[in-house]
Amino acid sequence: MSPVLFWAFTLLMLAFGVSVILNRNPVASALSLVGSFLCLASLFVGLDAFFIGVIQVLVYAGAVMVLFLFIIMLLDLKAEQRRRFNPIALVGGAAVSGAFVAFLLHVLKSFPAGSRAFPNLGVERLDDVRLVGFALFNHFNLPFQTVGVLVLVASIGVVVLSRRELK
Amino acid sequence: MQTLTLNHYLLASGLLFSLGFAGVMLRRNIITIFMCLELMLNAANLSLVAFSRFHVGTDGLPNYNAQVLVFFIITVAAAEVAVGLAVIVALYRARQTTHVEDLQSLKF
Amino acid sequence: MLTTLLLVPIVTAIALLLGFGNRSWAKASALVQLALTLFVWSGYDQTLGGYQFVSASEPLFAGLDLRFSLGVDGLSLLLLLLTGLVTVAAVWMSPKIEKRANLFDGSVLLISAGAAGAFLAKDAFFMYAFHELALIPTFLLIGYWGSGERQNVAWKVTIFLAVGSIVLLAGLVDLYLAIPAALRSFDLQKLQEVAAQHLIPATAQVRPWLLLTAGFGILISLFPFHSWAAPAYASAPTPVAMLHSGVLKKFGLYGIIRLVVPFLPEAFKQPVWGNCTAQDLLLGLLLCNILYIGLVTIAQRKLDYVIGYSSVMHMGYVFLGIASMNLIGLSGACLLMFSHGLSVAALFAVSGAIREREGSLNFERLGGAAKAVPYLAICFALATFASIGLPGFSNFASETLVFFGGFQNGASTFLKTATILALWGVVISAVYMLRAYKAVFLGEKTTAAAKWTDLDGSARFALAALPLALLLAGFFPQYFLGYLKPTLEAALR
Amino acid sequence: MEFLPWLILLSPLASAACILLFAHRSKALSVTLSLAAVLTAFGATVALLAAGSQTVASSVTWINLGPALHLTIGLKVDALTRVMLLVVTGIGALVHIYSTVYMAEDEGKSRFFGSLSLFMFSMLGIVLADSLTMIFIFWELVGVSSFLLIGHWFTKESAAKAANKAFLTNRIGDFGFMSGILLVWAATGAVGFDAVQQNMAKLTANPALLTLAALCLFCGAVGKSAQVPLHVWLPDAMEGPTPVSALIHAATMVAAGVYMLARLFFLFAPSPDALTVIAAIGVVTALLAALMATQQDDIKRILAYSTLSQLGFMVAAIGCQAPGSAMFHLFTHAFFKALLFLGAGAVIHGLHHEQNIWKMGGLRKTMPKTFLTFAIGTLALTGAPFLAGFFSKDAILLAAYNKGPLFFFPLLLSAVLTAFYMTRLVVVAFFGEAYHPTGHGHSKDHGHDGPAAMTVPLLILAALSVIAGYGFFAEPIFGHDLFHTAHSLATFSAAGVLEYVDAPHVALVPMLAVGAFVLGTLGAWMLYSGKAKDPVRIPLFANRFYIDEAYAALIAGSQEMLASVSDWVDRYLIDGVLVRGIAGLTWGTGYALRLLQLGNIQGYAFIFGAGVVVLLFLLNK
Amino acid sequence: MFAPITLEILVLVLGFALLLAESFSNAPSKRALPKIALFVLAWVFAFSFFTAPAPDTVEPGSFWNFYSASPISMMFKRIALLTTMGVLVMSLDYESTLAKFIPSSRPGAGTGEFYILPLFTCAGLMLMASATDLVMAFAALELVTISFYVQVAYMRSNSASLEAGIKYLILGALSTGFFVYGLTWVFGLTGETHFDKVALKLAALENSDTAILFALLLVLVGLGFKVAAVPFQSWVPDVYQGAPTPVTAFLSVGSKAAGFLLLLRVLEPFLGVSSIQPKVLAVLGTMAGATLIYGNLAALPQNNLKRLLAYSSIGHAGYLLLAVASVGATVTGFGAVGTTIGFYLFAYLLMTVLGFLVLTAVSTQTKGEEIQHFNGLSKRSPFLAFALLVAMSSLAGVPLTAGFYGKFLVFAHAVNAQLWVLVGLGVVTVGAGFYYYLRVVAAMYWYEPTDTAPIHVSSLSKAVMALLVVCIFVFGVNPRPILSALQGAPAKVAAAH
Repeated sequence: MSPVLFWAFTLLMLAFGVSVILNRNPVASALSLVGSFLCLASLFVGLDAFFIGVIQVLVYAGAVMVLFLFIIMLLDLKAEQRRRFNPIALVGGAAVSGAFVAFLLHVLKSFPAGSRAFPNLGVERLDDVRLVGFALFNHFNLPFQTVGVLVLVASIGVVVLSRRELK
Repeated sequence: MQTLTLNHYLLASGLLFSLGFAGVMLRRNIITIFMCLELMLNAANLSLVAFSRFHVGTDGLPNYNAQVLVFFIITVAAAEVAVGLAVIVALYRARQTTHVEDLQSLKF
Repeated sequence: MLTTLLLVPIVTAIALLLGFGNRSWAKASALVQLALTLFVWSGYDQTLGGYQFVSASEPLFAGLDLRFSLGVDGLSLLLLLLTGLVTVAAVWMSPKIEKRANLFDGSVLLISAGAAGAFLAKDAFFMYAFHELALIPTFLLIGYWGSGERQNVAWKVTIFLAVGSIVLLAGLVDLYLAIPAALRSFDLQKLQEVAAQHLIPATAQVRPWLLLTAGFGILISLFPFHSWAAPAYASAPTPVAMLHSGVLKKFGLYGIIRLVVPFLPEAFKQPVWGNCTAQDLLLGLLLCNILYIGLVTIAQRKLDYVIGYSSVMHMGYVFLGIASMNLIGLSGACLLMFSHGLSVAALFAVSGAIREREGSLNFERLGGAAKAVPYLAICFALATFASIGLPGFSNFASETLVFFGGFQNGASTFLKTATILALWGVVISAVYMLRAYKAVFLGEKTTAAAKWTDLDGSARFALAALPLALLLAGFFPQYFLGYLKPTLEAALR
Repeated sequence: MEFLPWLILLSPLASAACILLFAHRSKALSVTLSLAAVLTAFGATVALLAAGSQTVASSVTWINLGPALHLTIGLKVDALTRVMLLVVTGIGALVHIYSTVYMAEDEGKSRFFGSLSLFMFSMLGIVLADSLTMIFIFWELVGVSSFLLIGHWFTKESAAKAANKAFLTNRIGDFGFMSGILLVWAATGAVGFDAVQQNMAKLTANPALLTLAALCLFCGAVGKSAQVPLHVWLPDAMEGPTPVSALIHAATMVAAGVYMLARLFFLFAPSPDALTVIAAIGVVTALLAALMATQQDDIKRILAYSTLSQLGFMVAAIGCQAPGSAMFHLFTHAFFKALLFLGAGAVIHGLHHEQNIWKMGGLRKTMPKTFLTFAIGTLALTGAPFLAGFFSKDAILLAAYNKGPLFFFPLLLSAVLTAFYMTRLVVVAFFGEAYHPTGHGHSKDHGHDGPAAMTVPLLILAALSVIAGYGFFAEPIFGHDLFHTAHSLATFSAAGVLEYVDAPHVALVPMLAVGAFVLGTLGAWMLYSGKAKDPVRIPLFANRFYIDEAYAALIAGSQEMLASVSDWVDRYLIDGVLVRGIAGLTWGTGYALRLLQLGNIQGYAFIFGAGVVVLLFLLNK
Repeated sequence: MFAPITLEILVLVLGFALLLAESFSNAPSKRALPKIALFVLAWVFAFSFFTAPAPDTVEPGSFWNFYSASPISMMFKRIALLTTMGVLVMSLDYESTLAKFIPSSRPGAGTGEFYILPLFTCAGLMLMASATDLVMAFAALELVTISFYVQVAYMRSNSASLEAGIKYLILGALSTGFFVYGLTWVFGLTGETHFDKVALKLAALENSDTAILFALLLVLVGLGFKVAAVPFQSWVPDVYQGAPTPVTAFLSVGSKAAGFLLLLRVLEPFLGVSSIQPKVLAVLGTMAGATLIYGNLAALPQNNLKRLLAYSSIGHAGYLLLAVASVGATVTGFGAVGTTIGFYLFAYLLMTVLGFLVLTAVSTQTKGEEIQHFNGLSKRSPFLAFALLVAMSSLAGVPLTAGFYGKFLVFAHAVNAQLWVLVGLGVVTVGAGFYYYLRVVAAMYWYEPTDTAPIHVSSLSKAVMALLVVCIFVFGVNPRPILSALQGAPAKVAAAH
C-alpha cells in the first residue's frame, strides 16, 4: 500500500472516530462509525487481508450499523440536548487517554520489530479466502464451534431480553 | 514519505483504540458508548491484521492465525452488540432512558 | 483413646446444637472427658517419657508431613488435665440459661474441645487449628449471653484473636520454612528431634521469633496486646471466662514452649533493635504485664475486671519463666500455666456465681458476703491465696521456680533485675486481690448480700476440685514436674 | 527420733485440714482436734528435749530438677530450734486452752481453731525449717494464718482492714526476703542452711553482694518482726481476738524475724555494714515504739507498742552481734508478753470488750488473780531485778554498750520508757476507783476473774515469767552452748568461722538498767496515780508520729496515683488510641474506599483507565 | 474411558436438548428443566473421573492444540460443573422472585432460559479451563461473558437487574477490548497463539521488554476484570447486587475460577522471561495488595449481604492474587501455586455456593437481602442459620473449615516469597474479614427476629446445604482428595514458578 493511501485512510478513519465521540446525535455518530470502519476495511485490504476487509464491510457497515440505526430509530432517540461534557470527566478522560497514548508511543519507540518494513510475501496471488477458511475450519475448529455456541447464546439472549410480554 | 513500517499501523491502531477508550469515558448515551467500544475492538483488529501481514511464515504467506482471530473478534463484537442493544431496549422499556447518569441506583 | 477423648465433647456439642439433650448431657460429657483424661494420665508411662498414645493419619498433603495426629507427652497431659478439671467446673458453674440453653452448653463444650484438641494434637498445624475451634462459640456466647457491653466486647475479642492467629500462622510458616527442606515436618515429635540439631542459623531465628512471639503474645495477652482480655473475661458468661482464661489462654504459652523454645533459642540472644536482644524485649514486655497491668488492676473497681486484669498480669510470670530459657524457669512456667488456669477458673466461677446473685460486680454494691455464702467465700479465698502465690498452692511452687530460673547461672543482669521487679509484682497482686476479697466478702454486710443463697449440691464438688487440685500440686509439685521434665529437657536440648 | 519433728509439724496441719474439710460444722470437734494437735506437738517437743541435745535432721524432696535445683522440705532440730519449739508449743498450748473459754460464744469458733492450728503448723514450720526456701514457705504461711486470725471478726470493717494491712506489710518484707534468698542462691548455689554456710566463701568474696543479700534477708525480719518502717501493721493487728494477739503478735510469730536473724547469723556476721543497719533499725524501733506506747489508751495497743519496742531490743541485739542475747530475750519476752496479753484479754473479757484503760480502774479488787499475774508480767517486762526480763534485757544492753553509745543510750531510754508506760497502764487500769460513765458509783458488773481455763494459763505464765531468766530453768532448754552465747558477742574469725567471745562485763550496765526501771516506774506512779484522765497529752506520740498517715498519703500519692494513671493509659492510650485507633482507621479506610463506588459507569471506566495507566507506569518504572 | 471433551459436548447437548424441549413443551412449569439438568450434570461430573489422558503426540488440526486435559484443568472443569449445579439448585429456590420480574401472563413463563443459559456458561467455563491457546481462551471467555450478560440482565422488568446488566456489559466489553488488544500484542510479538509456543518465542525475544510488558498488562486488564482485581473491580459490587442471586453466585465462583486459571496460564510464558519477572511480580503484588485492601475494607460498612459478598469476592481475589504474586519464589513444599489456587477456589466454591443458597432461601421469604433480614434466623430456622454460620466461618478462614486451608496455603506462599508487606496487609484484612462475615452471624444469633415464621426451604436445597456443610468440614480436616486431584500428574501450570 502506498504511504499516501495509508495516511489518507488513517487520518480519515481517526477523523471519523473523533466524529463518533463528538457528535451529539447518535445517528450521526453511527454514520461516522460506518465511515471509520470503511476506512479501516481499506487499510485491511492494503495489508493484503482482502477477506477480512470484505467481512468488515459486510458485518459492520452492513449488519451492525443497521442494528444500531434500527435501535436508535426504534427508541426514537433524540440528540443529547444541552447535555454538555462534564468538565471533570473531560479532563480526566483526556488525561487518561493521553497518558495511554504516551505509553503507547513509548512502547512503539522501544519496539525493535516496529521500525522494520513489512516483509514481502512469498506468493504472487493470495488465495486468501481459501486460506482463511482452511485455517478456520481445520485448525481452529474447536474455537470456531465455541464461537458458534456463543452466537447461539447471544441470540437466545436477545430473544429473552427483548421479547414482549405475552398477552 | 518513507516506507510504511509496522509501527505506522500500530500507531494508527493505538490512536483509534485510545479514541474509543476516551469515548467510553466521555459519552453518556449508552448506544454511543457501544459504538466507542466497537472502535476499540476494531483498533485491535487493525493491529492484528498488521501483525498478520508482518509475520510472514516460511511458506511466504501472512500468518492466518491472526486473521482467524480477527474473524472471531468481529463475530464476538457483533454478538456483544446484539445482546447489548437488546438490554438497552429492555432498559428503555423499563426506564425510558439510555443515559448512564440515570443508572446510579446501585452504588457504594 | 485420644480420639475418643476429643470426640466426646465435639459429638455432644453437635448433638446439643442440633437440639437434642439438655444440660445433663453436657455434664456427662465433661465428666467423661475428665475420666478419660485421668485414664490417659494413669496409662502414661512416665519413665518412658515422650509422646504416647500416638495415633496418626496418612499425610494430608502430598509432599508435606502434615497429618491428623494425636498424642500426649508430659506437658500436654498436664494441660489436658487442666482442661478436664476446668471443663467440669465450668459446666457445673454455668448459670441458669433461659433462652436456647442447648446452644449455650454446646458452645461451651466446643470451647473445651478446642482446647483439648490443641493440647492433644501432635501436629503443629492441628494444634493451631483446634485452638480456633473456640473462636466462633466464644463470639456467640459473649455476644448473646454476656453482660455489660457484651457485643462490643465480643467483636473486640474475636477480631483481636483472629488477627493474632493470622500473625501466628505467618510465624508458623516462617519457622517451618526456616527448617532445611529435607527435614520439614509438622509433626511435633519429629520437630523436636529436628530442633535438637540446631539447624537454623542464629540470625535467621529473629524474624520467626518476633512473629511467633507477637502471634502467641496476642493470644496470651502479652503487653501491649492485652486490651482484649480483661473486658472479654468481664463480659463473658461464667463458663466462657473460666475456660478462656483458665485453659485456652494457655495455648499460646504451650505453643511457645513447643515451638519457640526448642527452635529459636539463639534468637533470645540476638539483637532486635540496637543492643536490645529479643530476650530483653520480652523481659521489657513481661515487666509491663506484671507491673503496669498490676497497677491497672489496682485501679479496678469491679471484681470481674480485677480478676481479668490479674489474669493478664500473671501471664507475665509465665513469660518470665520462658524468658529465662532454662529448665528451672520453664518448669515453673509450665506448672504455673496449670496452676494459674485452675486458680483463675475458680475465681471466675465464684465471681460468676456472685453476678448471678447480685447482677453487678461493682465493689460499691458488694460487701460482707462471707456470712451469707461461706462456701463461695472459702473457695474464693483459697483461689485468691493461690493466685497471690501463697505456699501450699502450686502457684507458689511454680512462681518460686520461675524466680529461681531467673537467677540461675548465666542469667543476664537484666534478667535478674527483671526477676526482682517481677517479685515486686507479688506484692501488687496481693494488694488488689486482698482488696477485692475484702470488698466482696468482708466488712459490713450489704442488704442484698444478706439474701444470697450459698452454692449447693454437686456444684460444690466441681468448684472445690479446683483449689484442691492446686493444693495437691502445691504439696507435691515433684509429681507433676516429673511429667514435665523429659519434655522440657527435650525442648532445651 | 526423726519422726518427732514431723509429728510436731504435721499434727497441727492434720487438725487444720480436718477442720476445714470435715469438722467445721461442729465447734466441739474442732476445738478438740485443735487442742489435741497442739498438745501432741507440745508433748513431742518435751520428748525431743528430753531425748538430748544432738542435732536431728531429716528431709523429703519437694522439687527436684536434677543438678539445677533441688529443694527439699527438711527439718532440723538443734539448740536454737528447741528453744523456739518449746516457746511455740508451750505458749500455743496455753493459748489454746485459754481460747476455749475466751472464744466460747463465738460463732466462728471452728474457723478460729482451724486457723489457730494452721498457724501452729506454719510457725512450727519456720522453727523446724532447714533451708531458706522452707523457712520462706512457712514465713508466708504464718502471714496467711495471721491474716485469717486478725480478720476473724471480718464483718468489722476495721478488722478486715487490719488483716489486709498486716498481710500486705508482711508481703513487702517477704519481697526483700525472697530477693535475698535468690541472691544467696545465685552466689552459693544452695538454699539449705548448712549448705549455704559451707559455701559462705563464695558470698564473702563479694562483700557488696553479701551486704545486699543480708539486708534483703533482713527485710523479711523487718516485716515479720514489725520493725520500723514496716511496723505499722502490728498495732492494727490487735483487731484480732486477744488470744491471737498473745500467741501470734506477742510471743511467737513476731519473734520469728528475730529467730530467723539468729538462725542466719552466720550470714550476717561477716558484713559489719549489714549488722550496723540491723542494730540501727532495732534501736530506732525500740525507742519510737516506746514513745508511742506512752500515749496510748487502748490496753492492747499499749501492749502492742511494747511488743514492738521489745522486738526492737532483740533486733538491736542481733545487730550488736549478740544473737544469743536476742534469743534469750525472745524466750523470756514470750512468757511475760503472752501473760500480759492474756491478762489483758481477761480484763477485756471481764469488762465486756472494754479496752480503754481510762474506763477501767480499780480492777485490782475485782479481778485479783488477773491483777497479780498482770503485775508480775509488768515487772518482768519493765526489767525489775530478779525477774526474767531483767536478765535478758541486761544482756542486750550490755551488747549495745559494747557496740557504742549511739546504740546503748537510746536503748536505755527505751528501758526507762518501758517501765513508764507499763506502770501507767497498771496504775490507771488496776488501781484507783472503778470508772463509771456518770463519774460516780460502781457499775453493776465491773469485772471478775475468768474461769479456771483462763486463770490457770495466766498463773503458769506468771510463774514462768519469774523463773525464765534463771540458768537452772533456761539452760537445760537452751543447752549449755546456746545459753552461754547469751552473754557473749559473736565475731567472725579470720578463718571465716563464727566464734563467740565473752563480752567484757561492765558493772555499770546492770546498774543503769535498774536505774531505768526505777526512774520509769516512779515517774509513772507519781504522774498517774489517782488520775481519772490523762494529765499529759503529746499528740505526736499519741498519733504514732503520724507515720500511718504519712504512709496513707504516700500510698495514695504513689501506688493509687500510679494505678489511676496506668488505668487511664490503658483505657485511653492503649485501648483507645492504639486498639480502637487501628480498628477505626481500618473501618474509616473501608468507608472511604467504598465511596469510590459512585455507581456511575463513566466513573468506573475512568477508574479502569486510570488503573491501566498507573499499572503501566509501575511496569515501566 | 471418555475423551475429556466429551464432558463439554455432553453439557452442550444437554443445553440444546433442554432448549428444544422448552420451546416445544407446553408445560406451565419449567421446574423440570433444572432438575433434568442437575441429574445429567451429576452424571457428567461422575464421568469426569473416568476420562482418558491427552495423547502424547498432537497432530496439527487436532483439537488437542487448543485443549488441555491436565489434572488442574479437569479439576477446574469439576469446579465449573459443581458451581453450575449449585446455581441450578439456587435457581429453583429463586423462581418466585424471578417470575415476579419477568412480565408474563402465566407464572413460570419466560423462566425456562434462565435454567438453560447456565449450561452454556458451564460449557464455556469448562472450555476455558482447558484452553491452551489464546484464540481458544478468547472464544471460551467470550462465550462465558456473553452468557453472563444475558443472565445478569435477565429480570428485565427489574431496573436493578437491568442496571447491573448495562454496567456489566459496558465494562465487560471495555475489558474485552483491552484483552483483545493485549492478545494482539502477544501475537504480534511472537507470531504464535499457543501458550507453549508463545513462551518459547518470548524467551527468545530481545530488547522488547517494554512491548512484552505492555502486552502482558493489557491481557492482565482483561483477566483482572474477570477475577475482580483492583483497579478493575468497580463493576463487581453493583453487578453482584443487581443480578439475580443465582447469577451472582455463578459470577462469583465460576467466572473467578476460570479467570484465575487463565491468568496462571497466561502468566507462565511471561514469567519465563527472566528480565521482566521481578517487575511482573511487583505489579502483581501491588494489585494483590490493593485488591486485598479494597475488597476487605470496603466490605466493612456494607449492610446488604449480596453487596457485602461482592466485596468479599474482591477480597478473596486479593488472597488469590497474593498467591499468584508469590510464584516467583523457589520450591516450597506447599505444592505449586497452581495447586493452592485450585484448592482455594474449590473451597471458595463450597462456601460461596452455600452462602448464596441460604441467602436465596432467606431473601425470597423475607423480601430483602439486607443483613438485618437475617436477624434471629437461628430461631426461625436453626439449620439455615447454622449453614450460613459455617459458610461465613469458612469464608473468614476459621480453621477446620475448607476456607482455612486455602488461606493457610496462600499465606505459606506469601511468607515463602518474603512478601512481608502483603502478609501484613493480609493480617489486617483477615481481621476485617472476621468483622464483616461475623456481622451476619451476629445478626442471626444475637438479635431477635421480627417475624418468627420458619423459612421454607425445599428438601433438595436442604440436602445440598447439608452436603456442602459436610464437605466444608471434611475438606477442612483432610484436603488430600482435592490436592491430589489437582496435582494428579506433574501439571504444567503447577510448574509455573
